[in-house]
Amino acid sequence: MTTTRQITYREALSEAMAQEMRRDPSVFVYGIDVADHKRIFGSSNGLVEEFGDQRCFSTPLSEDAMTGFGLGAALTGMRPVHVHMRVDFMLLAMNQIVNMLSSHYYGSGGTTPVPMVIRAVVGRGWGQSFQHNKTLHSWLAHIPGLKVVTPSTPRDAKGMLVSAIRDDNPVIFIEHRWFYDAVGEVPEGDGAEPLNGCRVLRPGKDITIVATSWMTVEALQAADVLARRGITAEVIDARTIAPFDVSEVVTSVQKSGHCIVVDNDWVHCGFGAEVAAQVYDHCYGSLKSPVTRLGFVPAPCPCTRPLENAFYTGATEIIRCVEEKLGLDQSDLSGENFFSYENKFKGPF
Amino acid sequence: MTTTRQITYREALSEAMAQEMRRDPSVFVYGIDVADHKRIFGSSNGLVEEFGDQRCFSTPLSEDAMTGFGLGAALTGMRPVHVHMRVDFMLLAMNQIVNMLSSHYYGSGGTTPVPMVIRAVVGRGWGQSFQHNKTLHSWLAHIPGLKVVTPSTPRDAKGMLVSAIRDDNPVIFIEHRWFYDAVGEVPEGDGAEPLNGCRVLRPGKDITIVATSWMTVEALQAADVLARRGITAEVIDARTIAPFDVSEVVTSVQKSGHCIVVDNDWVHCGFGAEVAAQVYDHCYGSLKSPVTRLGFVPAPCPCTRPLENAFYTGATEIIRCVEEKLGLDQSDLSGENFFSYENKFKGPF
Amino acid sequence: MSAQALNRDLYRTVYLIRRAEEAIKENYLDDEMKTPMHMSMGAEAIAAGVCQALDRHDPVLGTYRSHGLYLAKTGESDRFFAEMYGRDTGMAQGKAGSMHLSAPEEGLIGTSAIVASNIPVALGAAFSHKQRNTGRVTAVFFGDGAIDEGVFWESLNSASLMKLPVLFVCEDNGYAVHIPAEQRHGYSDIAEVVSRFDCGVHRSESTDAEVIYTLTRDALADMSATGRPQFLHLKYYRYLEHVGVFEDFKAGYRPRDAFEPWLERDPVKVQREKVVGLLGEEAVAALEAEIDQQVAKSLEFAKQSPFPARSAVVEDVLA
Amino acid sequence: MSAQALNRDLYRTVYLIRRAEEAIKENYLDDEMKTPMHMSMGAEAIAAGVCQALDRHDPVLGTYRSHGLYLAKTGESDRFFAEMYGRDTGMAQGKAGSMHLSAPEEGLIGTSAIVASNIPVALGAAFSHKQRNTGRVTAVFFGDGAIDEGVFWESLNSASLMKLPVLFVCEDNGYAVHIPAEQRHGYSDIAEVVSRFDCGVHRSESTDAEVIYTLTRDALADMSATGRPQFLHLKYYRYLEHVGVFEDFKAGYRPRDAFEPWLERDPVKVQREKVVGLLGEEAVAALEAEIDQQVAKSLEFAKQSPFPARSAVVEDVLA
Ligand SMILES: Cc1ncc(C[n+]2csc(CCOP(=O)(O)OP(=O)(O)O)c2C)c(N)n1
Ligand SMILES: Cc1ncc(C[n+]2csc(CCOP(=O)(O)OP(=O)(O)O)c2C)c(N)n1
Ligand SMILES: [Mg+2]
Ligand SMILES: [Mg+2]
Repeated sequence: MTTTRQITYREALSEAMAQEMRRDPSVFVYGIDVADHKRIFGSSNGLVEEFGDQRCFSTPLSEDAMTGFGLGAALTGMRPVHVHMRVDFMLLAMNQIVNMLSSHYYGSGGTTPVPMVIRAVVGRGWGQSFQHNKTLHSWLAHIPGLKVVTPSTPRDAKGMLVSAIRDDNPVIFIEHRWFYDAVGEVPEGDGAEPLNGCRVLRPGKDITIVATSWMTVEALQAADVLARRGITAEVIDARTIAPFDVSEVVTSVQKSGHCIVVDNDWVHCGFGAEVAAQVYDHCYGSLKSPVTRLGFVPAPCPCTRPLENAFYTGATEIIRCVEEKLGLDQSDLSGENFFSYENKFKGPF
Repeated sequence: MTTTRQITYREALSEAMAQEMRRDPSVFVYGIDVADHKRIFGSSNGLVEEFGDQRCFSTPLSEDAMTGFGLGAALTGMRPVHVHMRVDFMLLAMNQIVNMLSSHYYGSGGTTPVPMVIRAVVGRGWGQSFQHNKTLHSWLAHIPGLKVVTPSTPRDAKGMLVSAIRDDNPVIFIEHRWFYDAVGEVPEGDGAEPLNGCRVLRPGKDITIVATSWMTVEALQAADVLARRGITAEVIDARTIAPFDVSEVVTSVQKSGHCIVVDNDWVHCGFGAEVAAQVYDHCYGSLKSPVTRLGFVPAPCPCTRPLENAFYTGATEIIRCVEEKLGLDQSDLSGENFFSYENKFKGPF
Repeated sequence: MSAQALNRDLYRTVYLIRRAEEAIKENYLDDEMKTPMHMSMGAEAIAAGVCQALDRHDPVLGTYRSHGLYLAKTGESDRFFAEMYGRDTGMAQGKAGSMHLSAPEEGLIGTSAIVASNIPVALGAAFSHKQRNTGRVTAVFFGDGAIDEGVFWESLNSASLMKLPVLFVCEDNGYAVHIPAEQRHGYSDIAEVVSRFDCGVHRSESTDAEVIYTLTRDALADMSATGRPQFLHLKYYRYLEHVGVFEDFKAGYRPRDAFEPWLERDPVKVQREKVVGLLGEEAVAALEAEIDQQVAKSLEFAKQSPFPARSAVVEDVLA
Repeated sequence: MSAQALNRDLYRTVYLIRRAEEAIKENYLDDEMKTPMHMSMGAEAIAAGVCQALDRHDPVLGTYRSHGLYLAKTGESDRFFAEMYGRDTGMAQGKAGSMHLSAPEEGLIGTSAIVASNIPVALGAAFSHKQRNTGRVTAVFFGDGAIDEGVFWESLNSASLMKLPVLFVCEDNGYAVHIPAEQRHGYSDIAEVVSRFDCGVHRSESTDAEVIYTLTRDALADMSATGRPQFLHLKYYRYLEHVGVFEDFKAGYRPRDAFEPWLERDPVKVQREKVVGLLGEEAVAALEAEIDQQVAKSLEFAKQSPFPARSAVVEDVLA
């Protein structure tokens, strides 16, 4: 029997890396600021101490070269984990990721796989603004040859990172900064979680809410509020953006007849469109309303709080959407204490 | 009355740039190999001769810096046109395009627009393979603050390039290499075409085919074949991927009840999903079959011809799809002479 | 310009920068400036000296650490503080915040939170001015971390090749976040490397704004004589943590010892002593009082200003 | 190794490369090799000399212009030609074509059609071997165009910083497609610039494979003595057009005159003369006959081989 305990998402990440580094000497972790005293918001704590500065190290500010570096290491027997403090910085590495990593295995006639993980953190809040808030999971999912995951619980953070490190393909591992303090049950042992399929976070029968990344938290909060009115929403964490398996969503929508996709990203040409298209394809006859897509408003992310709040979607918008779909009056949400930046981080950045 | 004449897509591109450079001294054209004797497959012919090497010049192989260079010029009164011989090389410029160009206007509080055009050519055929065939229009369309167009006729090549140059926003202008020899009617004068809306290339009532870029040619060929069986397909060129206006598609699907989206790109998380989701939303009651998405097979593009042929979708697949949707027997296509690389380019690359 | 006037101007600038950042420190814990603060305390002489040497409307570009640059370039603080407070009266309606200050009408084209990303932008601005023979020089400010990035080298190469009137201003505090230059640089002396390009090189470790001013004038003279871009390698000490308003010696990545000699020659102190010598204590105190008041008023202005309307979130996405 | 054996090996390699590319020229117009051909005629001494100096299994990486590198590294031509013909028996089942040759079991990790993109990949391979103390050196071949790209500089910096056993091999033909170095480089001498990094620098304009071999040995000795990466700056003349199998002097961007002196010291001719001196005409003719036959057989093998099954298009996307 596996014992579990409550740990944070942050701890789950370090634990996954430490566990795999212990198991396999070819695993190493690197990136800008990875080995400084802050350790990427604490998510690589303990690694330098245990494994030394050859297996966990900070690099020059050279995202492009350092991604190619990982590829070269991966092609010669190592299992690199490259870390970006913000998804936005990964834009400097797009040539390596898309032109090189994604196609190397194919282009080598299946001789040389690329066992590399790229962890990238999504920023949000405290005026991070438009150069520190991108998510880009739909971009990378669009490219064959890459796996893309967006774990939303400590359990998945650990288990999917373990599996990502063991996987022989390039895996883009996208973490939302706000999850880092989240606490949850995580198995003590191996804990590997498959890199495919969604996860039903909360069962329900009246409506299906498919969410990615931080939007799972918003969806769960919305579901809580709705539950008090007797509405049960099934909340599904999409979790694996590529390769994406829609079957759990389909099962749920066939039961509920309603579907909302809440993506932690912009809507146009995003992952939400993919989910919507697939749900429509599979549930055509059983849908009682069109699939609704929610996400960021179509703008760069602004700095100032009132606009930042307007930019992001959340529990309130989800509740309103459900009410509309089910033909319910708008409930009074003034007493609700939804998630906000201040709930998570106290004081200045 | 505007006179038109038949010119090639290639000529239309040079003509648009020359016309705007004559009209406005702030326009200039630059990029790797832009001013060598091949002039980007002839698409910038005549510019050096007429405007000199300060307004049409080749640059060092520095896509990232040269994109920032364009931004700086655009912010200080110029209207740069930056050219990439392949869309794939633009991956090196993603940081500038996405972190800088797309949000500068917004981030400056609406004070400083970014009138810049980025032309990028899609490669295909003769074993170009996986580093020379990407299209990425869905990627860029996903980012607020960018306009993305994929003209498919000489008329649109000229007219949309004219408008792109005049536009105060960053416009990503994606050209398929195979169009360059295509001949069509182009107005002699100004010829500006709006950077929004689709274009109905062929009217029809039995099925709606929405196509992007080269797929418009395949769709038109499919429509020809289908017409001989009495099936009229409405072929719509999506043309403006962002901001995308679905209304013409909706009108058509409401009439036909069937919709195929043929995207010149991979399917997962692509523009096809966006079109499908929007069509479903707007035509829910009137659809007689699910929206079908066609595109590249989910793999990097292989070199060898038989696999390259398998990789791309085309008229045959479209016809089969229509037949299936309309419940028709498969027609004999053995006598058809569909488009192939050899029809376009004779001899080696 | 007389030594008096020059040094008075320089003091006005370094003092304004210092005072404004002190005001940020004093008010930041109220949690009303909801934007990440990258403070420039210790670097005042650079922004002041370089901007003084430039023509007022010469284009400049900077990073997320550009409070000093904004204030040196504009001299104003109303729109500055309003932006920090996220108000509609900020220079970008609060959309930009501390990391994206701009003042295009004064030449501050933009500042970016992506390391090195404005370096090539400077080339384009320089090209544009060169084409139109405006005689303007474009200056771009960046840290020692930025020279790790490939785009710095692409830009250095292209500016040298194209003989663009670009002034590269490397504000070298020896660290990128917490990683020292020795752990990031595969050479011992960046100025040595850069000097092998077709680019002038000038260096200083001075905290004296006048020294920086003179060095910049020399560089600009070199530029107009040779047509070559110029590279200023300027060392300084970052007083506070990478981001935030506190000291961070406890973190252990850099010793407080190293700070002391820099603090002795604090740029504001150095410049103050000089202007007191030139103009007398009284005149200096009056200037300081004037600036104190400007900052106090701006803070008040900012706090009283309204937030932008919610609808502004989707405005100005496209022009 | 005796001078005889060494020079015989070198001649085998340069002759094989030349013969294979001549076979491509002879057959390309049949339109059966449906892949863009970037020919290396004129550069044979570089691939031959450098690979000879490396250990057989040392990792190497190259560009779209890597026929020579593949043949120097593997000595085989069956899978080579089969790949050119897009056949299932090609080293990548025809998925790669001319621009993406690889032979991981022989150390040729990969070749890329994106300029400069394999340079950082070499660093990772070098790191990986350094960690495991294999003593292997990783060599990466690239053109003079690649040094325009930022990633070259990032890689040079990091390799110098991390003291990685990387051999940077710059095959400088003075052009990137049709644009000469003078129109792309903001410095007069790349070796001068690189020498300011913590990296050894060696240069040559020789077409003598033995000279390149010796230079490479020197560089490797320097590397093992100092732990520093090494940069070889090697000039050569590209005989044919950028892509394709023809000469292109008519295009006018480079004069035929410049070609003549290079042709006089053609690498195959130079090496042939030397081995004839060492081994006699007869032995050389026998070696040539052997290679001619190898190439003829490989061509036949390729043409006879089946294409991959259509289903292969979606195979090996994920491991
Ligand atoms: C491309 C990129 N990579 C990483 C970061 C994260 N980051 C922000 S500031 C910084 C350090 C920059 O150091 P330097 O250029 O020396 O400027 P300083 O902060 O010392 O003024 C880093 C790594 C970033 N903003 N952009
Ligand atoms: C990043 C990138 N930009 C542009 C190109 C188009 N391109 C292909 S080869 C080449 C020239 C490269 O010159 P060089 O490195 O000197 O190699 P050579 O062809 O001379 O061997 C260019 C610009 C490319 N393949 N990749
Ligand atoms: Mg620094
Ligand atoms: Mg070259």
